[in-house]
Amino acid sequence: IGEIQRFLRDDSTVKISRSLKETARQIRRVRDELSKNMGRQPHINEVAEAMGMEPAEVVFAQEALRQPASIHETVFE
Amino acid sequence: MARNFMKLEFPSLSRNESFARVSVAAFVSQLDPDMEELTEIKTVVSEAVTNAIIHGYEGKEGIVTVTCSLEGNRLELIVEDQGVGISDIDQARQPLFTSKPELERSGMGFTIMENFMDEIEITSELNRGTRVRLVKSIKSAHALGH
Amino acid sequence: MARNFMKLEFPSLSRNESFARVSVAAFVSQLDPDMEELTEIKTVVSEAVTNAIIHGYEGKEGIVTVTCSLEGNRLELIVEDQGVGISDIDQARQPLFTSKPELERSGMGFTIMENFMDEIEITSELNRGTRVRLVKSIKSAHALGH
Ligand SMILES: Nc1ncnc2c1ncn2[C@@H]1O[C@H](COP(=O)(O)OP(=O)(O)O)[C@@H](O)[C@H]1O
Ligand SMILES: Nc1ncnc2c1ncn2[C@@H]1O[C@H](COP(=O)(O)OP(=O)(O)O)[C@@H](O)[C@H]1O
Ligand SMILES: [Mg+2]
Ligand SMILES: [Mg+2]
Repeated sequence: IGEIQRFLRDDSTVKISRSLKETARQIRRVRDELSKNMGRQPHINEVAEAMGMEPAEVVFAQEALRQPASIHETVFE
Repeated sequence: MARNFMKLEFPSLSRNESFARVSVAAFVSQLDPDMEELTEIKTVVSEAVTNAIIHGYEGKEGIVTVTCSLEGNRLELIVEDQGVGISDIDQARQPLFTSKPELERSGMGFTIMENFMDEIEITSELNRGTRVRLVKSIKSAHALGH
Repeated sequence: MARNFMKLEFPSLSRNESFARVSVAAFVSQLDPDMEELTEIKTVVSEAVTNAIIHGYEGKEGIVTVTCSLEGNRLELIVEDQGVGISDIDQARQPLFTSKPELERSGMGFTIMENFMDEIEITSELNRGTRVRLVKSIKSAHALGH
Protein backbone atom coordinates (compact mmCIF):
# COMPACT_ATOMS: atom_id res chain seq x y z
CA ILE A 1 0.00 0.00 0.00
CA GLY A 2 2.90 2.33 0.74
CA GLU A 3 4.22 1.75 -2.75
CA ILE A 4 0.85 2.55 -4.27
CA GLN A 5 0.48 5.71 -2.23
CA ARG A 6 3.96 6.72 -3.27
CA PHE A 7 3.16 6.01 -6.90
CA LEU A 8 -0.08 7.97 -6.77
CA ARG A 9 1.62 10.95 -5.24
CA ASP A 10 4.39 10.86 -7.78
CA ASP A 11 4.41 13.51 -10.43
CA SER A 12 7.01 13.36 -13.18
CA THR A 13 9.64 15.08 -11.13
CA VAL A 14 11.20 13.52 -8.10
CA LYS A 15 10.78 15.77 -5.12
CA ILE A 16 13.87 15.98 -3.00
CA SER A 17 11.88 15.42 0.14
CA ARG A 18 11.12 11.88 -1.00
CA SER A 19 14.29 11.01 -2.81
CA LEU A 20 16.44 12.20 0.07
CA LYS A 21 14.34 10.21 2.48
CA GLU A 22 15.40 7.02 0.76
CA THR A 23 19.04 8.03 1.11
CA ALA A 24 18.46 9.01 4.72
CA ARG A 25 16.98 5.60 5.54
CA GLN A 26 19.98 3.96 3.94
CA ILE A 27 22.29 6.13 6.02
CA ARG A 28 20.46 4.99 9.13
CA ARG A 29 20.88 1.34 8.16
CA VAL A 30 24.57 1.81 7.41
CA ARG A 31 25.08 3.61 10.68
CA ASP A 32 23.35 0.83 12.64
CA GLU A 33 25.35 -1.82 10.83
CA LEU A 34 28.66 -0.06 11.41
CA SER A 35 28.02 0.49 15.09
CA LYS A 36 27.06 -3.17 15.51
CA ASN A 37 30.17 -4.39 13.71
CA MET A 38 32.55 -1.96 15.39
CA GLY A 39 30.99 -1.92 18.84
CA ARG A 40 31.04 1.87 18.92
CA GLN A 41 29.45 4.86 17.25
CA PRO A 42 30.75 5.30 13.71
CA HIS A 43 32.30 8.63 12.80
CA ILE A 44 30.70 10.71 10.10
CA ASN A 45 33.61 9.95 7.75
CA GLU A 46 33.07 6.22 8.20
CA VAL A 47 29.39 6.50 7.36
CA ALA A 48 30.18 8.80 4.43
CA GLU A 49 32.74 6.38 3.07
CA ALA A 50 30.37 3.43 3.38
CA MET A 51 27.72 5.48 1.54
CA GLY A 52 30.14 6.75 -1.11
CA MET A 53 29.11 10.30 -0.20
CA GLU A 54 30.79 13.37 1.17
CA PRO A 55 30.27 13.87 4.93
CA ALA A 56 28.44 17.16 4.38
CA GLU A 57 26.05 15.45 1.96
CA VAL A 58 25.34 12.76 4.57
CA VAL A 59 24.35 15.51 7.00
CA PHE A 60 22.09 17.08 4.40
CA ALA A 61 20.34 13.82 3.52
CA GLN A 62 19.84 12.89 7.19
CA GLU A 63 17.76 16.00 7.73
CA ALA A 64 15.13 14.68 5.32
CA LEU A 65 13.89 12.19 7.91
CA ARG A 66 13.37 14.81 10.52
CA GLN A 67 10.32 16.72 9.39
CA PRO A 68 7.60 15.05 7.42
CA ALA A 69 7.27 16.90 4.13
CA SER A 70 3.52 16.55 4.31
CA ILE A 71 0.89 14.96 6.43
CA HIS A 72 0.60 12.23 3.80
CA GLU A 73 4.10 11.02 4.41
CA THR A 74 3.45 10.78 8.13
CA VAL A 75 0.17 9.00 7.72
CA PHE A 76 1.24 6.49 5.13
CA GLU A 77 4.62 5.49 6.44
CA MET B 1 43.41 20.79 11.96
CA ALA B 2 44.09 24.45 11.22
CA ARG B 3 41.65 27.06 12.45
CA ASN B 4 38.46 27.56 10.58
CA PHE B 5 35.22 29.41 11.15
CA MET B 6 31.92 30.32 9.60
CA LYS B 7 29.29 32.93 10.25
CA LEU B 8 25.66 32.53 9.35
CA GLU B 9 22.92 35.17 9.41
CA PHE B 10 19.23 34.70 8.70
CA PRO B 11 15.87 36.18 9.65
CA SER B 12 13.99 34.81 12.65
CA LEU B 13 11.66 32.49 10.77
CA SER B 14 11.10 29.08 12.27
CA ARG B 15 11.65 27.40 8.91
CA ASN B 16 15.30 28.50 9.10
CA GLU B 17 15.97 26.28 12.08
CA SER B 18 16.47 23.18 9.95
CA PHE B 19 18.91 24.81 7.55
CA ALA B 20 20.91 26.27 10.47
CA ARG B 21 21.26 22.75 11.91
CA VAL B 22 22.46 21.36 8.62
CA SER B 23 24.93 24.21 8.06
CA VAL B 24 26.55 23.84 11.44
CA ALA B 25 26.62 20.05 11.30
CA ALA B 26 28.05 20.04 7.77
CA PHE B 27 30.70 22.52 8.91
CA VAL B 28 31.58 20.53 12.03
CA SER B 29 31.85 17.35 9.96
CA GLN B 30 35.39 18.35 9.05
CA LEU B 31 36.39 17.40 12.63
CA ASP B 32 35.00 13.91 11.98
CA PRO B 33 32.79 13.65 15.06
CA ASP B 34 30.95 10.41 15.70
CA MET B 35 27.29 10.30 14.72
CA GLU B 36 26.12 10.75 18.29
CA GLU B 37 28.20 13.88 18.82
CA LEU B 38 26.87 15.22 15.56
CA THR B 39 23.29 14.63 16.68
CA GLU B 40 24.02 16.40 19.96
CA ILE B 41 25.42 19.41 18.13
CA LYS B 42 22.40 19.58 15.83
CA THR B 43 20.07 19.40 18.82
CA VAL B 44 21.93 22.23 20.53
CA VAL B 45 21.73 24.41 17.41
CA SER B 46 17.99 23.71 17.22
CA GLU B 47 17.43 24.69 20.83
CA ALA B 48 19.50 27.88 20.69
CA VAL B 49 18.15 29.05 17.33
CA THR B 50 14.57 28.28 18.33
CA ASN B 51 15.07 30.28 21.52
CA ALA B 52 16.33 33.26 19.52
CA ILE B 53 13.32 33.06 17.21
CA ILE B 54 10.49 32.47 19.65
CA HIS B 55 11.78 34.08 22.84
CA GLY B 56 14.28 36.64 21.55
CA TYR B 57 12.16 38.05 18.77
CA GLU B 58 8.78 36.72 19.94
CA GLY B 59 7.61 36.21 16.38
CA LYS B 60 8.74 39.64 15.21
CA GLU B 61 11.38 39.78 12.54
CA GLY B 62 15.01 40.10 13.49
CA ILE B 63 18.35 38.61 12.53
CA VAL B 64 19.78 35.50 14.14
CA THR B 65 23.56 35.09 13.91
CA VAL B 66 25.31 31.76 14.31
CA THR B 67 29.09 31.66 14.50
CA CYS B 68 31.05 28.47 14.53
CA SER B 69 34.80 28.25 15.15
CA LEU B 70 37.03 25.22 15.05
CA GLU B 71 40.47 25.05 16.56
CA GLY B 72 42.14 21.73 17.11
CA ASN B 73 39.29 19.45 18.15
CA ARG B 74 37.44 22.27 19.88
CA LEU B 75 34.17 23.66 18.59
CA GLU B 76 32.90 27.06 19.71
CA LEU B 77 29.33 27.87 18.76
CA ILE B 78 27.76 31.29 19.34
CA VAL B 79 24.08 32.01 18.76
CA GLU B 80 23.03 35.64 19.02
CA ASP B 81 19.91 37.73 18.69
CA GLN B 82 19.10 41.41 19.20
CA GLY B 83 15.79 40.60 20.80
CA VAL B 84 14.09 41.22 24.14
CA GLY B 85 16.86 39.74 26.30
CA ILE B 86 16.58 37.67 29.47
CA SER B 87 15.84 39.41 32.77
CA ASP B 88 16.89 36.56 35.06
CA ILE B 89 19.45 34.22 33.52
CA ASP B 90 19.69 31.94 36.57
CA GLN B 91 15.96 31.37 36.48
CA ALA B 92 16.00 30.84 32.69
CA ARG B 93 18.61 28.12 33.12
CA GLN B 94 16.53 26.14 35.62
CA PRO B 95 15.34 22.82 34.21
CA LEU B 96 11.64 23.04 33.28
CA PHE B 97 11.51 26.82 33.56
CA THR B 98 9.74 28.38 30.61
CA SER B 99 8.21 31.81 30.15
CA LYS B 100 6.01 30.49 27.35
CA PRO B 101 4.09 27.47 28.66
CA GLU B 102 1.28 28.37 26.23
CA LEU B 103 3.57 27.39 23.33
CA GLU B 104 4.10 23.95 24.86
CA ARG B 105 7.72 24.71 25.49
CA SER B 106 9.43 22.12 27.66
CA GLY B 107 11.70 24.51 29.52
CA MET B 108 14.56 22.11 28.84
CA GLY B 109 16.46 24.02 26.12
CA PHE B 110 19.27 25.38 28.30
CA THR B 111 19.47 22.11 30.22
CA ILE B 112 19.95 20.20 26.97
CA MET B 113 22.62 22.68 25.82
CA GLU B 114 24.46 22.29 29.13
CA ASN B 115 24.30 18.53 28.92
CA PHE B 116 25.48 18.17 25.35
CA MET B 117 28.22 20.80 25.47
CA ASP B 118 31.25 21.21 27.75
CA GLU B 119 30.77 24.92 28.42
CA ILE B 120 27.87 27.30 28.21
CA GLU B 121 27.97 31.06 28.73
CA ILE B 122 24.83 33.17 28.46
CA THR B 123 25.04 36.93 28.25
CA SER B 124 21.96 39.05 27.83
CA GLU B 125 20.77 42.60 28.14
CA LEU B 126 17.13 43.60 28.28
CA ASN B 127 15.91 44.91 24.93
CA ARG B 128 19.43 44.52 23.54
CA GLY B 129 19.55 40.81 22.96
CA THR B 130 21.05 37.50 24.01
CA ARG B 131 24.26 35.68 23.23
CA VAL B 132 24.74 32.01 24.00
CA ARG B 133 28.29 30.74 23.71
CA LEU B 134 28.81 26.99 23.71
CA VAL B 135 32.02 25.00 23.61
CA LYS B 136 32.55 21.32 22.99
CA SER B 137 35.61 19.16 22.48
CA ILE B 138 35.02 16.61 19.79
CA LYS B 139 36.47 13.63 21.60
CA SER B 140 36.38 11.29 18.71
CA ALA B 141 38.14 13.62 16.32
CA HIS B 142 41.22 12.17 14.71
CA ALA B 143 43.58 13.33 17.37
CA LEU B 144 46.10 15.11 15.19
CA GLY B 145 46.85 16.12 11.71
CA HIS B 146 45.21 16.96 8.47
CA MET C 1 6.40 31.74 0.28
CA ALA C 2 7.34 34.93 2.08
CA ARG C 3 10.78 36.40 1.55
CA ASN C 4 13.70 34.78 3.20
CA PHE C 5 17.45 35.11 3.00
CA MET C 6 20.69 33.90 4.49
CA LYS C 7 24.24 35.13 4.51
CA LEU C 8 27.24 32.89 4.97
CA GLU C 9 30.86 33.90 5.49
CA PHE C 10 33.89 31.65 5.74
CA PRO C 11 37.62 31.70 5.03
CA SER C 12 38.88 30.68 1.61
CA LEU C 13 39.82 27.12 2.49
CA SER C 14 38.94 24.48 -0.06
CA ARG C 15 37.48 22.26 2.65
CA ASN C 16 34.71 24.84 3.08
CA GLU C 17 33.32 24.23 -0.37
CA SER C 18 31.23 21.19 0.57
CA PHE C 19 29.68 22.82 3.60
CA ALA C 20 28.83 25.97 1.61
CA ARG C 21 27.19 23.85 -1.07
CA VAL C 22 25.16 21.89 1.47
CA SER C 23 24.16 25.05 3.39
CA VAL C 24 22.71 26.61 0.26
CA ALA C 25 21.01 23.34 -0.66
CA ALA C 26 19.44 23.05 2.78
CA PHE C 27 18.27 26.65 2.58
CA VAL C 28 16.82 26.28 -0.92
CA SER C 29 15.07 23.05 0.10
CA GLN C 30 12.27 25.13 1.59
CA LEU C 31 11.14 25.78 -2.01
CA ASP C 32 10.94 22.03 -2.53
CA PRO C 33 12.87 21.96 -5.81
CA ASP C 34 13.18 18.67 -7.65
CA MET C 35 16.39 16.67 -7.59
CA GLU C 36 17.64 18.05 -10.88
CA GLU C 37 17.19 21.68 -9.86
CA LEU C 38 18.82 21.00 -6.53
CA THR C 39 21.80 19.32 -8.19
CA GLU C 40 22.16 22.27 -10.55
CA ILE C 41 22.14 24.76 -7.70
CA LYS C 42 24.69 22.73 -5.76
CA THR C 43 26.96 22.53 -8.78
CA VAL C 44 26.73 26.28 -9.30
CA VAL C 45 27.60 27.02 -5.66
CA SER C 46 30.52 24.66 -5.93
CA GLU C 47 31.87 26.35 -9.08
CA ALA C 48 31.45 29.90 -7.78
CA VAL C 49 32.91 29.18 -4.33
CA THR C 50 35.83 27.26 -5.81
CA ASN C 51 36.55 30.20 -8.14
CA ALA C 52 36.60 32.61 -5.20
CA ILE C 53 39.02 30.33 -3.32
CA ILE C 54 41.45 29.35 -6.04
CA HIS C 55 41.27 32.31 -8.43
CA GLY C 56 40.11 35.16 -6.21
CA TYR C 57 42.43 34.48 -3.30
CA GLU C 58 44.92 32.23 -5.10
CA GLY C 59 45.48 30.16 -1.98
CA LYS C 60 45.92 33.17 0.29
CA GLU C 61 43.45 33.62 3.10
CA GLY C 62 40.42 35.81 2.59
CA ILE C 63 36.70 35.74 3.29
CA VAL C 64 34.15 34.28 0.89
CA THR C 65 30.58 35.55 1.28
CA VAL C 66 27.57 33.64 -0.02
CA THR C 67 24.16 35.32 0.06
CA CYS C 68 21.00 33.53 -0.83
CA SER C 69 17.59 35.21 -1.19
CA LEU C 70 14.23 33.67 -1.90
CA GLU C 71 11.19 35.54 -3.04
CA GLY C 72 8.27 33.65 -4.45
CA ASN C 73 9.92 30.85 -6.40
CA ARG C 74 12.92 33.00 -7.33
CA LEU C 75 16.35 32.28 -5.95
CA GLU C 76 19.09 34.88 -6.02
CA LEU C 77 22.56 33.67 -5.16
CA ILE C 78 25.54 36.00 -4.73
CA VAL C 79 29.10 34.78 -4.23
CA GLU C 80 31.69 37.42 -3.41
CA ASP C 81 35.38 37.66 -2.68
CA GLN C 82 37.79 40.52 -2.05
CA GLY C 83 40.50 38.90 -4.10
CA VAL C 84 42.53 39.73 -7.19
CA GLY C 85 39.58 40.45 -9.47
CA ILE C 86 39.13 39.62 -13.16
CA SER C 87 40.84 41.82 -15.76
CA ASP C 88 38.78 40.65 -18.76
CA ILE C 89 35.34 39.35 -17.84
CA ASP C 90 34.33 38.54 -21.44
CA GLN C 91 37.38 36.36 -21.83
CA ALA C 92 36.82 34.72 -18.43
CA ARG C 93 33.29 33.75 -19.50
CA GLN C 94 34.46 31.97 -22.66
CA PRO C 95 33.92 28.22 -22.49
CA LEU C 96 37.21 26.44 -21.84
CA PHE C 97 39.06 29.63 -20.89
CA THR C 98 41.10 29.17 -17.75
CA SER C 99 43.96 31.22 -16.37
CA LYS C 100 45.10 28.23 -14.31
CA PRO C 101 45.58 25.30 -16.70
CA GLU C 102 48.29 24.00 -14.38
CA LEU C 103 45.59 23.28 -11.77
CA GLU C 104 43.73 21.13 -14.27
CA ARG C 105 40.84 23.56 -14.34
CA SER C 106 38.34 22.87 -17.06
CA GLY C 107 37.56 26.49 -17.85
CA MET C 108 33.87 25.55 -17.74
CA GLY C 109 32.85 27.12 -14.42
CA PHE C 110 31.12 30.21 -15.78
CA THR C 111 29.62 28.22 -18.66
CA ILE C 112 28.07 25.80 -16.17
CA MET C 113 26.73 28.68 -14.07
CA GLU C 114 25.17 30.28 -17.16
CA ASN C 115 23.59 27.02 -18.22
CA PHE C 116 22.13 26.06 -14.86
CA MET C 117 20.85 29.50 -13.89
CA ASP C 118 18.51 31.95 -15.63
CA GLU C 119 20.68 35.02 -15.10
CA ILE C 120 24.33 35.64 -14.37
CA GLU C 121 25.96 38.96 -13.64
CA ILE C 122 29.69 39.22 -12.97
CA THR C 123 31.19 42.39 -11.54
CA SER C 124 34.84 42.64 -10.72
CA GLU C 125 37.53 45.16 -9.98
CA LEU C 126 41.23 44.39 -10.09
CA ASN C 127 42.64 43.85 -6.61
CA ARG C 128 39.24 44.65 -5.13
CA GLY C 129 37.41 41.44 -5.79
CA THR C 130 34.66 39.70 -7.68
CA ARG C 131 30.93 39.36 -7.27
CA VAL C 132 28.91 36.76 -9.13
CA ARG C 133 25.15 37.20 -8.96
CA LEU C 134 22.99 34.33 -10.15
CA VAL C 135 19.22 34.07 -10.42
CA LYS C 136 17.05 31.04 -10.96
CA SER C 137 13.33 30.43 -10.92
CA ILE C 138 12.53 27.16 -9.22
CA LYS C 139 9.94 25.84 -11.64
CA SER C 140 8.75 23.02 -9.47
CA ALA C 141 8.50 25.14 -6.35
CA HIS C 142 5.40 25.02 -4.21
CA ALA C 143 4.09 28.27 -5.62
CA LEU C 144 3.31 30.35 -2.56
CA GLY C 145 2.26 30.19 0.98
CA HIS C 146 2.11 27.36 3.51
N1 LIG D 1 17.24 34.09 23.09
C1 LIG D 1 16.41 34.33 24.12
N2 LIG D 1 15.86 35.56 24.29
C2 LIG D 1 15.02 35.80 25.33
N3 LIG D 1 14.70 34.89 26.26
C3 LIG D 1 15.22 33.65 26.15
C4 LIG D 1 16.09 33.31 25.08
N4 LIG D 1 16.46 32.01 25.24
C5 LIG D 1 15.84 31.58 26.34
N5 LIG D 1 15.09 32.56 26.90
C6 LIG D 1 14.30 32.45 28.15
O1 LIG D 1 14.75 31.32 28.88
C7 LIG D 1 13.67 30.42 29.13
C8 LIG D 1 14.17 28.99 29.14
O2 LIG D 1 14.65 28.59 27.85
P1 LIG D 1 14.65 27.06 27.50
O3 LIG D 1 15.40 26.34 28.56
O4 LIG D 1 15.13 26.91 26.10
O5 LIG D 1 13.13 26.63 27.61
P2 LIG D 1 11.90 26.93 26.63
O6 LIG D 1 12.45 27.46 25.32
O7 LIG D 1 11.25 25.61 26.47
O8 LIG D 1 11.06 27.97 27.29
C9 LIG D 1 12.68 30.72 28.02
O9 LIG D 1 11.37 30.34 28.36
C10 LIG D 1 12.82 32.23 27.89
O10 LIG D 1 12.12 32.89 28.89
N1 LIG E 1 36.44 34.84 -8.21
C1 LIG E 1 37.35 35.02 -9.19
N2 LIG E 1 38.41 35.84 -9.00
C2 LIG E 1 39.34 36.01 -9.96
N3 LIG E 1 39.29 35.40 -11.16
C3 LIG E 1 38.26 34.57 -11.42
C4 LIG E 1 37.25 34.33 -10.45
N4 LIG E 1 36.36 33.47 -10.98
C5 LIG E 1 36.80 33.19 -12.21
N5 LIG E 1 37.94 33.84 -12.50
C6 LIG E 1 38.69 33.80 -13.77
O1 LIG E 1 37.84 33.31 -14.78
C7 LIG E 1 38.41 32.15 -15.37
C8 LIG E 1 37.33 31.20 -15.82
O2 LIG E 1 36.64 30.66 -14.70
P1 LIG E 1 35.92 29.27 -14.85
O3 LIG E 1 34.99 29.35 -16.02
O4 LIG E 1 35.31 28.90 -13.55
O5 LIG E 1 37.09 28.27 -15.22
P2 LIG E 1 38.24 27.65 -14.28
O6 LIG E 1 37.89 27.90 -12.85
O7 LIG E 1 38.23 26.19 -14.62
O8 LIG E 1 39.51 28.34 -14.66
C9 LIG E 1 39.35 31.60 -14.34
O9 LIG E 1 40.38 30.81 -14.90
C10 LIG E 1 39.90 32.87 -13.70
O10 LIG E 1 40.91 33.45 -14.51
MG1 LIG F 1 14.02 26.67 24.34
MG1 LIG G 1 36.05 27.61 -12.05
